[in-house]
Amino acid sequence: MSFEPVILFFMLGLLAGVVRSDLKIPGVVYEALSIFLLLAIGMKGGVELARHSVLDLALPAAVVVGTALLIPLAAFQVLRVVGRLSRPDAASIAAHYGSVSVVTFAVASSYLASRALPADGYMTVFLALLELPALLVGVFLARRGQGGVRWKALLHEVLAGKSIVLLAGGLLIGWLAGPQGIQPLDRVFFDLFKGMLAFFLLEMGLVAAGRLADLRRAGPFLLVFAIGTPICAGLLGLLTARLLDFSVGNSVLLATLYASSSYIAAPAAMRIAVPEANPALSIGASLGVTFPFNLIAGIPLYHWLATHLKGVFA
Amino acid sequence: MSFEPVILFFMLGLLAGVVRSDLKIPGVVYEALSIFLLLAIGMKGGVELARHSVLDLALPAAVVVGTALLIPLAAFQVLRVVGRLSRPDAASIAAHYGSVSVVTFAVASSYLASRALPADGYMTVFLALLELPALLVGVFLARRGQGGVRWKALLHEVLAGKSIVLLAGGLLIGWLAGPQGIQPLDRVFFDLFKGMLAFFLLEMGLVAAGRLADLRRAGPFLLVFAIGTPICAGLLGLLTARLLDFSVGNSVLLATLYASSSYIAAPAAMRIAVPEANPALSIGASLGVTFPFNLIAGIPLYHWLATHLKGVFA
Amino acid sequence: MSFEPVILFFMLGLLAGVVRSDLKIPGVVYEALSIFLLLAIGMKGGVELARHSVLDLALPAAVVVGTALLIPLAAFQVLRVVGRLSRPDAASIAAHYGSVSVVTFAVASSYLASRALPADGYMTVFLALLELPALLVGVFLARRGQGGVRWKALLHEVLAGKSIVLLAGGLLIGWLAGPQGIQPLDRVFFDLFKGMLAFFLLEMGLVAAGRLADLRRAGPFLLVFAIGTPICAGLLGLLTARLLDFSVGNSVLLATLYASSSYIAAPAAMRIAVPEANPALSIGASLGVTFPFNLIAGIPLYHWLATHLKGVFA
Amino acid sequence: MSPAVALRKLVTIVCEADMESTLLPELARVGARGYTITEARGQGARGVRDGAWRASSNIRIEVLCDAQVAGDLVDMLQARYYADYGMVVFVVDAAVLRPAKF
Amino acid sequence: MSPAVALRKLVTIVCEADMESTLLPELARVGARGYTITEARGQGARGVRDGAWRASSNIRIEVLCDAQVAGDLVDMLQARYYADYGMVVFVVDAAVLRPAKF
Amino acid sequence: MSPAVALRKLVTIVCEADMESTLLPELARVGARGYTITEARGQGARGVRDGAWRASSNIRIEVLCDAQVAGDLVDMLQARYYADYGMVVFVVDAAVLRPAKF
Ligand SMILES: Nc1ncnc2c1ncn2[C@@H]1O[C@H](COP(=O)(O)O)[C@@H](O)[C@H]1O
Ligand SMILES: Nc1ncnc2c1ncn2[C@@H]1O[C@H](COP(=O)(O)O)[C@@H](O)[C@H]1O
Ligand SMILES: Nc1ncnc2c1ncn2[C@@H]1O[C@H](COP(=O)(O)O)[C@@H](O)[C@H]1O
Ligand code: NA
Ligand code: NA
Ligand code: NA
Repeated sequence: MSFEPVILFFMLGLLAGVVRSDLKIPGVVYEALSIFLLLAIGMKGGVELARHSVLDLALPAAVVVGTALLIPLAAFQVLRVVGRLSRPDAASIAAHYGSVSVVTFAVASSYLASRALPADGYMTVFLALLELPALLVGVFLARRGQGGVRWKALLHEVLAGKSIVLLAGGLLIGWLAGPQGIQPLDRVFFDLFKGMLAFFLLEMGLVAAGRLADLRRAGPFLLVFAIGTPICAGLLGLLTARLLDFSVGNSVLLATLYASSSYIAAPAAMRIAVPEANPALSIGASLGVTFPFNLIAGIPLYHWLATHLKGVFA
Repeated sequence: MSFEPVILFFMLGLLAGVVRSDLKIPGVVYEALSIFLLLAIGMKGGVELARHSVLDLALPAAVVVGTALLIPLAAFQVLRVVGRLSRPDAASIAAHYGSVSVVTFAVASSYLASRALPADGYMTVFLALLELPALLVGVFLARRGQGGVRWKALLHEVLAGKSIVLLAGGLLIGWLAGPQGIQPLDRVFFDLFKGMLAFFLLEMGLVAAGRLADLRRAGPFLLVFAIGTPICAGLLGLLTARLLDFSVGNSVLLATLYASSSYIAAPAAMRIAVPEANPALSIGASLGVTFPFNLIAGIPLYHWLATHLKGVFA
Repeated sequence: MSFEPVILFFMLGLLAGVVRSDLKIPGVVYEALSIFLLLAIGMKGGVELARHSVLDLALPAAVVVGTALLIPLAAFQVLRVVGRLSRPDAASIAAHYGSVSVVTFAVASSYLASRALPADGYMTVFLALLELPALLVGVFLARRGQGGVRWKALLHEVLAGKSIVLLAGGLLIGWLAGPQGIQPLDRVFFDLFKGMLAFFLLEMGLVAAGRLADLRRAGPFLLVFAIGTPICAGLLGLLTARLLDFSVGNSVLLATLYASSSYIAAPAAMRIAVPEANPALSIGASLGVTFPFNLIAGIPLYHWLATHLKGVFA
Repeated sequence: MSPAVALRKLVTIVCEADMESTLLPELARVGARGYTITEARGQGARGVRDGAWRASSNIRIEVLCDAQVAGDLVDMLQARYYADYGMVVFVVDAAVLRPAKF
Repeated sequence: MSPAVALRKLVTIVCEADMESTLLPELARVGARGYTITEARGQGARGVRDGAWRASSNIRIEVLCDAQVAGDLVDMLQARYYADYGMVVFVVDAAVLRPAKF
Repeated sequence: MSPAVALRKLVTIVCEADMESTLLPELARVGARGYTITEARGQGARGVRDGAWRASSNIRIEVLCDAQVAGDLVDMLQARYYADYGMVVFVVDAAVLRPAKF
């Protein structure tokens, strides 16, 4: 298997964390890099979007958002019934897995690019659309029959949250400016993208190393959950892609979106809306297991499945 | 009207601020970007300067600095007589408008570049020269007849301030190293310039959004002042450019310099030298109104005027 | 003598520090830049290493590490006997001079590149190997006959320290990914290298300016030591290079490594392992004198000597 | 010291950085007229919070106020946030200038 | 606690970041032998200072000193800076080691 | 204030940033159950530490603990670190909630 070199940075960070290196990437750099990545991904999508009719996307978008909602609902049941977790913990974890990871999406895009597999820029639109709904479902599941949710505050928290603002803002800028208008910015937003992603992954490795301890305390169920869920969600993504007659590249991206779990928007939103949930569990599973799993094994797996399912269905 | 795409980033920042997004660009990133922009602008100017005789610039420089001093003097009268502001407030605001904005200059340069309108690199020298004098005038106006100004400390504050050190240092490095010497640095200082400017404008938008509230409290006079002053100052810049027989590109840049108001060097210098002045007024007007006005409407206006005045005078 | 333009940034920083400019580069930017430089240097070396057999380097590596150990041993004697410094101070300074400076190495590489003098990428391996041993020697000299050294903690401190982790990690990533794999990252790690180095040198200038005061208090002996030691160590490096039949480019790099003194790994390690040593002395000498000396005069000198010694020996 | 000095309470709250937007309106609600925030990291019963990313960063909020507001503030934090969040609160007596301000 | 402990004053100043270069020499002038600074943001009578850029950032200066210096320091700040700058000052009793140092 | 409040000690240590990895295990050894760290710079007997790079940065460590641990902590710092490192330590009385925590 040929390795995506950016993944090596994640492993270096993980290793540095595990051997307790004094290597520390300042939190401010983490913030700056995440702003860069969100904006750049948005802009790339926006530029591509300019080549399509937005209306053509409405139906696929509805289908994608609809089927993706099955993920948090199913995850919640499994966490409650099999995992015997408390309602808030199950709801919070379900929200993380229903939502999406921008960096996992970026690694999948770069995986496709280095294999010369074409994918459409408008996939970023799904990325932006899939972030929010699962968070609302999570809060609903946590609070069912209790009332007391400040939905307005929650909606504001997420819709005005930095990931939506930057992704949607980038989409809009890319779309308004078009390929020619964006071109003078290409040197920063496109040429530097992969190197910046490498840095961010180094940092994610350091952070993930710290989360592993949390998870160890949580027991084996969550570990199995954190690997089983992306595989099942990835399959759901592939089926949805099949339904929408997506290309192989687009299918891999959609599967990755479904399979990925959030660790930027979800932790902050859940901390505020479902404070009784223990963040060590949701972040430990999402960042400590599912994120590395998707990077290293998941994406190649969804690729393999996408190629072979194509045959099966055809 | 075709849009400078970098301005879209300013608008995104403004919007994020207005909807109270949790998007925050760390203050450290602001510092780092402003260092980058100042150095890069200086270096670009220095490289170009190497192509001219410095002596040829002495006379135009004297004329430019001289006529530009009319701006803080006239602004002070208006603020005192029409606006009925206190002496320190009027003096501090006048100093802001007499001084210049590096980022507005950068946006004007990029506006010209994307319209293939040539302008000379040595215009950066005027940028560096115009920053200081208005600040001295402002302090003089605030303290007239009172004494007690620590002029030495003030001069040191401004001359050893980061914007002069980086602009002048960049000019010198560019001039000493020349185009060949600088070439290995081009990838960072020139290729990345526009993308970095976009980021900085995103941040300025967030900051400006916060200033709008300050201004609302200040009443309508200051609002009118903050739009009228750049127009009048821009016209003065165009007349000066005409006097010096500048090209259209250079004229637009000079008008932009005259019209722009400082928000890096001036706030810090006024806070120390004229502490009784309320910074909410000067920064609110300068950053909340004049800066966006110049970006969105001012620069195209000076361009239009420069083209037509050319005809009138010729 | 034609100037390396990056050195101008160091001088600008030094000047800004000396005139007490308010220019301050946030500590976080220092951290981020040093992470970038260490990783990039490691990766560049690793990519080149892929072209050689690692085994071929074993013998030269042993010779280089062995002769380089003479530097801290000799320096310690001079500091004790001639300088009459306390045992901990002498040991700590000896450790700084026995270890190496990554940035000095980077400037020497860029000096060679701009003169089109070829040097081998695997020289980075020596850079990584030379950092640690002198630190161990320093601690041994400080503690001889005393016991009480927590060697395990010290070894961990250095081996898991950020400079070794990033240099060795970068080497490994470059080696594993190879030129093709690294290519999408070139835009960040290679193209931006020199510009980032320029920024870092600006910052080092500011920091070095602060160290000059420390040194002034320390008296003339340390000043002479801080210039004499790199010259002698550089000569030792040239002799070793001769022994190993290195090319002129490689000889200059090896001389620079021997002549350079550490100010990233050594200060932190000595502070923990030899706390009685006064860091103002070691850092003042290393960063306030030896670092600028090598940048401005040392590297050209080693180049001149390498060219002429070649003739003498041949 | 000058006659304008009076005793007030300094309430310091160390808590998760993500709580900022939730807590600040609460401070105003119990009558605090200002606050000062510094970025922090630390360790406590809920493990290490090393500041590597927002989700593991703390903030340190200081509020100068009179004894009444301090009491209400502490009670409010106790009632609404102590159970669910990593948080430490302590109160110190402080002499302040311009006591009417707090 | 060890016999080398004695009571001193801890003066904390929260003020605009741009005042740093002005205030530090003043501290030395009234006899302070040292200080500690942390970056801060906050809210008070002059509105929100969110730290997004230098002009809206605060610093938090701590000075350990004897009661005499503390009194002089507070009086100096009151006389020269309180009117024109956003600033909060408070004083706490602190037990210190090596009291001769302060 | 609520009945759950009790008096504890707040020990604040300002020291070189490079000491962090050495000091934190020591805190635990004398019985501290937590700590809070903020980045700092400053000036003292050993000159200016301006935070421009790690070697000239300080950290500010706060430990809430009972009087016994506070005493042990101060004695330990005095015995093992005061001679060789730039360091300032001070102790303040603080009212805390959930006193059993400290
Ligand atoms: N004993 C303590 N002294 C100082 N700070 C503490 C202490 N315990 C906890 N903290 C701070 O409060 C945060 C939350 O504490 P906890 O809820 O105990 O995990 C920690 O991350 C520390 O920053
Ligand atoms: N009641 C308070 N408690 C804590 N900090 C305050 C308080 N009031 C003001 N501050 C701090 O002091 C700064 C200046 O205050 P002011 O002059 O009231 O605007 C604010 O930005 C806050 O950081
Ligand atoms: N009098 C003081 N008040 C507040 N902080 C101090 C004082 N003296 C020293 N410090 C802090 O402690 C650090 C080390 O002090 P020193 O060992 O005296 O150089 C300084 O860098 C300051 O941050
Ligand atoms: Na998902
Ligand atoms: Na102007
Ligand atoms: Na050396």
